[in-house]
Amino acid sequence: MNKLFSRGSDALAMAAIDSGLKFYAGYPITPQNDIPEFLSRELPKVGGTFVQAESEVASINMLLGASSCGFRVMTSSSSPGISLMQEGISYLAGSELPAVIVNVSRWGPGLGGIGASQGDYHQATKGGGHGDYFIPVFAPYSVQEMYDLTVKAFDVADKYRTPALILADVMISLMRETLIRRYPEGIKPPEKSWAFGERKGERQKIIKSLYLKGNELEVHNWKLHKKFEEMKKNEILFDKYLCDDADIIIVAFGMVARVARSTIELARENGLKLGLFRPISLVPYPEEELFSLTKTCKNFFVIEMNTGQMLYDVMRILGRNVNIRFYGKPSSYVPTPDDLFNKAKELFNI
Amino acid sequence: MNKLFSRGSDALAMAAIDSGLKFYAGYPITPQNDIPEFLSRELPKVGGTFVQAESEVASINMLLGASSCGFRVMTSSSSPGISLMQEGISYLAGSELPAVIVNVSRWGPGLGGIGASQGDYHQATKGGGHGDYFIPVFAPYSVQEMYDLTVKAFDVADKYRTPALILADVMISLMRETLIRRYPEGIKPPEKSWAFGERKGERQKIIKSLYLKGNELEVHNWKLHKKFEEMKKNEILFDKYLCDDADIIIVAFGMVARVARSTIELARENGLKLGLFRPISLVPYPEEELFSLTKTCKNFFVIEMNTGQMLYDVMRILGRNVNIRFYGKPSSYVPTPDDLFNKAKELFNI
Amino acid sequence: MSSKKSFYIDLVFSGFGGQGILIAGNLLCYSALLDGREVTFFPSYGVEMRGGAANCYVVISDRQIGSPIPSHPEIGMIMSLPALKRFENVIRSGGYLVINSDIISPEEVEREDVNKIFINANSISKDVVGNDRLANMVMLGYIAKRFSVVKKDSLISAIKEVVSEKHKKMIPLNEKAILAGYNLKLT
Amino acid sequence: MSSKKSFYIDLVFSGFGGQGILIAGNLLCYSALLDGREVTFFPSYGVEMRGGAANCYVVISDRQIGSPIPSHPEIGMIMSLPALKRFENVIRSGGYLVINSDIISPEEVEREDVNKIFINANSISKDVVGNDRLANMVMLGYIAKRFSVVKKDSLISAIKEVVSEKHKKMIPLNEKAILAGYNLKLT
Amino acid sequence: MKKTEKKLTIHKERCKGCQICVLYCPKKALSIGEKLNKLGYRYVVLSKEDACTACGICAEMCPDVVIEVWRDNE
Amino acid sequence: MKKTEKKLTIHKERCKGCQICVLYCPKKALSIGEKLNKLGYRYVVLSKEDACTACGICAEMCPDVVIEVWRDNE
Amino acid sequence: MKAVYKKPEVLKNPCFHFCPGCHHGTVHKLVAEAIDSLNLKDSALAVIGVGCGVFLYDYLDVDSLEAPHGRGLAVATGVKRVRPERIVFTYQGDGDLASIGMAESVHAANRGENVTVIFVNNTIYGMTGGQMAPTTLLGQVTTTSPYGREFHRDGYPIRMAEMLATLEGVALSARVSVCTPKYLFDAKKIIKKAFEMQLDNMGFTFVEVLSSCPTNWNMSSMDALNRVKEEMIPFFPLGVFKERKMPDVL
Amino acid sequence: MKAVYKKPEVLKNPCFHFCPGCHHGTVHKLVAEAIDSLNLKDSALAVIGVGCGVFLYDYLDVDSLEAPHGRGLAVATGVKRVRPERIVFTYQGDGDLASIGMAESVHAANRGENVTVIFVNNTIYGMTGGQMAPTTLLGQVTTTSPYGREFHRDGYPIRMAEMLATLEGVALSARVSVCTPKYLFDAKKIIKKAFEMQLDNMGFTFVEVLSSCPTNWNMSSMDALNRVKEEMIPFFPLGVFKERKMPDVL
Ligand SMILES: Cc1ncc(C[n+]2csc(CCOP(=O)(O)OP(=O)(O)O)c2C)c(N)n1
Ligand SMILES: Cc1ncc(C[n+]2csc(CCOP(=O)(O)OP(=O)(O)O)c2C)c(N)n1
Ligand code: SF4
Ligand code: SF4
Ligand code: SF4
Ligand code: SF4
Repeated sequence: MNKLFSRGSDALAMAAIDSGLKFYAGYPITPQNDIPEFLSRELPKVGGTFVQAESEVASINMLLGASSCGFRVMTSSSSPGISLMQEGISYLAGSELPAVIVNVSRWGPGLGGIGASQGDYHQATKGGGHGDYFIPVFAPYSVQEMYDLTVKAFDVADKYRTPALILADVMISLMRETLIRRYPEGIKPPEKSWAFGERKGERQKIIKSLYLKGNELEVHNWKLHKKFEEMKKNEILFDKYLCDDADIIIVAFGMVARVARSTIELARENGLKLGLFRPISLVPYPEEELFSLTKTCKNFFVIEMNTGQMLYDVMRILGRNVNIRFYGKPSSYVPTPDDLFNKAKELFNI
Repeated sequence: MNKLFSRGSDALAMAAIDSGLKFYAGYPITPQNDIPEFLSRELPKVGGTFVQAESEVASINMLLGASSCGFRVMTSSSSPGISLMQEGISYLAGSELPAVIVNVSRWGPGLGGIGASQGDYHQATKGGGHGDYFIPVFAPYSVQEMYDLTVKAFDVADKYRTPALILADVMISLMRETLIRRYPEGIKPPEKSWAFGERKGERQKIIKSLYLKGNELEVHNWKLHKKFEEMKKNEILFDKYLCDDADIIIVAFGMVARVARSTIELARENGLKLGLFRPISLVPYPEEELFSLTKTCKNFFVIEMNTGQMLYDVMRILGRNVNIRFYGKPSSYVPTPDDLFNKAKELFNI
Repeated sequence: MSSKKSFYIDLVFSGFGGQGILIAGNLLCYSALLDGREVTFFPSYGVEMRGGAANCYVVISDRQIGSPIPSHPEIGMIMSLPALKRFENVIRSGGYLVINSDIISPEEVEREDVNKIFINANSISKDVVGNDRLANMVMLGYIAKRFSVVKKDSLISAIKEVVSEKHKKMIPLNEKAILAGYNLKLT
Repeated sequence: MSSKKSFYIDLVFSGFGGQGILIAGNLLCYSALLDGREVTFFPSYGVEMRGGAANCYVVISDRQIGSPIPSHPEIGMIMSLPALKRFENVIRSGGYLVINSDIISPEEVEREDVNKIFINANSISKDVVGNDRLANMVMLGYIAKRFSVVKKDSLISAIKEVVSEKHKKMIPLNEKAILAGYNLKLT
Repeated sequence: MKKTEKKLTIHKERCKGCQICVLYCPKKALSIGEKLNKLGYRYVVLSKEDACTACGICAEMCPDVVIEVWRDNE
Repeated sequence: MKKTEKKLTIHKERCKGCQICVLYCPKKALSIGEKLNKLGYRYVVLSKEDACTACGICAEMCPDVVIEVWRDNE
Repeated sequence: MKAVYKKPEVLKNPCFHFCPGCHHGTVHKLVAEAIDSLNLKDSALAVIGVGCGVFLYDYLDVDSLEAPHGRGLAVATGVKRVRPERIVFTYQGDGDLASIGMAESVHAANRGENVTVIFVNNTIYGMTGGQMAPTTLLGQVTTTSPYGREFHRDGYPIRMAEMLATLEGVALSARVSVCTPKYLFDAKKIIKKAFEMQLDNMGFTFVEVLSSCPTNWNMSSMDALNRVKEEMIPFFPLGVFKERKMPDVL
Repeated sequence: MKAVYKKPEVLKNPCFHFCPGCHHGTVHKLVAEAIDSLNLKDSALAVIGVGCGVFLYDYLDVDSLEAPHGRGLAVATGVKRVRPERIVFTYQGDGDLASIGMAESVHAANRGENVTVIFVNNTIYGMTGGQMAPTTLLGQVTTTSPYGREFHRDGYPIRMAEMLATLEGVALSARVSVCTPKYLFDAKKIIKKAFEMQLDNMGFTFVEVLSSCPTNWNMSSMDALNRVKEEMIPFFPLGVFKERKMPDVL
């Protein structure tokens, strides 16, 4: 067992290398520069290629090229850079090309700030790019998950031939804590017979997203949609903490969920039964799992570092028969356990 | 009264000119080329500037420059081009700069096809760009609305200092029908004291979206959010058709809503009481107006030319106590009234 | 056309560029507008620029019109072989293919479940105006009458809306060609 | 530190680059890991590259740690005037500012509701290792002891984790400096 | 000396009547005919068969690969 | 001939001690002092006041607009 | 009988969708011939830009990847870096390569990516219906320069082959035409050379082909051919602007 | 007493956040001096790129607009087209102007937009912590070229002033340095000339300033100064590469 005291960004980069990353392209942007810096140093050592692209637009398109050849590819950026990649992400989805995209998100809109934020939830989960598609999105909340979910993202990307997104934040990326570097046994990149390899007289391969004839694009769109339905069946990840007897269940992801755990302990010490539901896969969202909590609990407390985005999904899933409260903090200071405890008391009148 | 038999794209371009458009920048893309072609011809005649930019990225940033000087500005594109503008749109929102952006949307993802589609609903309404912001979105369903909603978009953009989006499709853009060209009286561009004009010894003006100090970005984000709350109060547009006694209410926007009207007539001739709820402003969404229909009707039929996007909003708004059915057609062939009628019968078992 | 059942008709016009396809479609629209109806016109577009093809859809109704691109229009005015190949299978079953038989020979048409009407429109045009350039108007005139699409007067008055300023003097010739089609008796 | 109430302590380290700020922070982390605790380390970052500044946050607890950037840490190890200016108002009320008084004169500190501890760390470093370069270790040693952050043994054993291969021979000096701080008695 | 055998294959259904071959045929052996092909174009014909030397220039210049040229001159 | 009056204003709190002025002073009149300013930098001082001719080169070269130079030579 | 000219092998389907007289067909042929003659059918990999050439894979029997509009050279970079054994070429129009794709084009050239670019310059946006391109000549009327291109408003026609030739990474930069037999034979040679140089790992090879677009120029094929000769070549001179004789080693 | 050197008027606040010895401060000063001497305080309008210069508005008392990273020249185009009476300049780093902004830069230059560009070339990404820039010299170690820039992998350092000089729309393209008094005085003149040419509607004026970034070069200010002289100038020669004497009329 390889136990390290590691930075989140390094954990992610190590996971990429352990997953067999062959090609990375990216463009510098705070606060994710540790990832390319790590990979520019380490990737060549394992026979991979690191390219500093001229822009995020170029990065994502270089990925499209390298992915079409059947290799595992990754890029990383932060919010404005991810916006610039939206056309390319849509092309990857349309061309059914796997790729891992990392958003160490910062604070928008515009140039905004470099603090932690969850302002990109909508963009990440509801298609920042044009067209009818969803891509899987994973939100780590610890250095360990930076590793584990990156492995997962590569796996899911290949399995469904889709780009996959890691939605991280600056805290998890720059912080250090303990990490067990363990590439799970049994996970293997699949054969990619669709990819460009050596041709050797085989039939011509064409990789494209243009579908003009008849209703072939309709068929293609439904095919993409089916993948999403499949993912809903197989790739949902979530975490529940003391929900069984909870009077109020906090719903939060990423960094905020981490703080919320402490809040729950604090609250229970004070006789208040809080619980936590944390979606780890934001797409596909653990809808059934969240809804099933309404059997035992009628109070839900959504907390985000934005003005309310995942809230939309929670409202959709839970419906109007339960009591949903929201606390939003579009700020680089992650709220403290006390903050959340006090807010809970205030919003639920206790 | 100026009654014309006009193309949708021309109606939109005329509205822009009547609204005092000063600067247009855009990059060619099917199926919206009629707009820049019209404006390259007509805008110079009224003292405006037409620039064919080198890309959509450049277009949206040229708008940022021209808008900062207090003038009315517009760009138009289609889906992939709109994806490329997402960073710029986020900057416009963050810098509080008004602009009108037209998406004559096509069929994605990727290069996709050039047929009509509603696959960009998520992107348009849930922030394709990074960060925590909403921009107003209007969805015309006739040539007349191409004119009227463009006027509206300029007005709202200025009023709230925000980019505003017209989400059109190729049908409405290329088709011709009657148009009354009437710039509404009383609508006047506001004074823009915040904009760069002649300086004449005044205090330095700074237009930016970078906020680094203390919690100023948090304050800024809430300010943007308040605008959105204000828009919810003042700028909601929708259309109801025979909802009062309806057993099933169709919820649809744009072209589909247009077909649905015929479906409703057809259905009523056949003794089936259908009604139509059509959001015209997709952001802000007519939430209360839609929800209030649940008082008299328990069956809702969401129809979109995609695999289900507005559906998310409708589910969120209506909750779990009513019966919601969905028919999606990610296809360039707009469904016919018969199609929809038959689907309604099938999905609601009648 | 009963007063109860509403009026609705949808057409597609197709041929080569230069044959006046879009002009014919537009003229029909303006005429129907004069009749006080709702009208939509939709020109074709495609990713490829083909020197050749030109098509448009016209829908006329006395109610608000849904899609301006009917999936299966009732009537097709067909002026070239590629046009036939493209739209033959699009016309609704029981609908009509009105075909310029000076360009397309009847045996090219494969479909059985539509009505086929052949008009030697080039020849007729030559006869009445001296050249074959107004074959489109001949065909249009015929269609207008045969399917009671628009009133004759409207058709004639609308000509000036679609003929550009500098071709003004062509108006009488257009009128002639249209009437030739209008008055055409086919067996 | 009672067995009921869980252990939690948060610190910020701040000074100029070159003063070993991040090394001190890291060393504390590795020590705490040896103690079997949960630890987070968060280095500062900013839009501007300043030649000067270096800071980091350390949180140590026996439970899973929430935010690695405490809004108001309890203890600040302050090694420069800009560091004081930046973090003086950040320390929680009732918390501690541990200040290198060889660099910052006591009158610079304005806040009243925090405890101020001044250590002439440069001088002490000079005394025990012959130069002032290990002032950071002196301060760290003091903090470790004074607030019962980590065990002495852990602190000493962890040195090798943060001293790079080629500076191996510096380990004993670091140890000396740490112990000097650890054993410091302040009135 | 045996006469050179030659052959011009014109895939007339592909011809778009652009006349580029006609223009560059050094012997002016090609011309555009009267009949339309399936694409609706008047297509090229070898109107002066004897003049043709099978030089291949028409084929080289044709954008639509309409013409193939063969020669047997041992 | 009256002696030229001159004055060097050193805004020491802005000085970052980069030594560019020291390097380019043609008279080597400037040097970096021992004391730290509020920013934590050792700042520049006019160590040879007499040598200074108020040529202004130090001021021109300083990236941080630390130095202003005045002269009165009527 | 021996073929004086026959359909190139790799040209699986020559029923081009191009307009009559459009040079895209000619360029497709020349690329096919080069692939045939160097026996690259299995190794060639086309990265296809968005423009009238977007259906290249329907005609050429080579592995093909569709790039987003303008991003051909970023995509090609990704391909070539992980499959250096494949002979990678992009096929791009002037809107694609020189307008929206300018950054990707210049940077791939500057990096000296070992790929070949077939750049079809027809001074207009063909596929989208005749808008102004970065290469549109001054005074030229297009659908978005209805009063003619005017340099104060629209800038100058850009000479890509010359500009790229200034970059170190470029091994070959040339401009050719296919409007006369002589030019066509020159073009054939240069295109082949570009591929050969890629085989020799020489770096970035760039061939600009002046082409006609009769449809969007509103001209007959004959007039269009003439325009290439009379108007385009004087502004876009033919020639080899840079040719590196040695592989790129310092 | 008369000032031999005093703080430029328009420089409202010279407490720069820049690192010790960073030339951004010097360039800010020179721009301020040009604005003072031409009396442009009211008319100047700064379009500021994203890089260490992003806070220019905190120092210069001129109307200021923040552009997204790399898009300064698209933004400036929008401004100048609707406010031709304002004297518009961009302030951009090498990452901003020459990497991500390449397309916008080349096209604005090619259009001959009547704006002035102050291009700070320090062969590195300063603000983001020392990554490789398009201008990074071969062999230079950066955080993303840890083994030194290698042309096969990373391409060549790009010479923007020379490349842009090849474009018709460019009225002035020059490279200056501020690393010695002589160079600094030359730089001062050229920057002023660029603004003067804009006042005369001459078109696109471009001044590349070689600058040091001691922090990310991991050097003392003195060594950094030397590096500019010894390593940068030999690769990026100083001089005026293009100067149009007449306004842009054909
Ligand atoms: C992002 C994006 N913007 C615009 C388009 C529309 N578009 C398709 S092809 C094309 C340009 C065609 O011109 P060119 O590249 O010169 O090629 P040609 O058709 O003339 O051969 C454009 C602008 C697109 N597909 N994607
Ligand atoms: C779209 C986008 N990508 C990346 C960044 C991050 N970023 C900020 S400044 C910068 C480059 C800084 O280098 P340079 O332009 O050379 O200026 P310098 O700081 O060296 O003066 C980058 C990559 C960003 N803000 N936006
Ligand atoms: S060049 Fe080809 S397409 Fe053109 S006329 Fe000749 S054979 Fe036909
Ligand atoms: S040049 Fe300026 S900042 Fe540098 S040492 Fe001299 S006065 Fe100080
Ligand atoms: S539009 Fe122009 S470039 Fe496109 S196929 Fe037709 S002639 Fe060729
Ligand atoms: S990082 Fe470099 S460019 Fe930025 S302020 Fe410091 S020295 Fe200057």
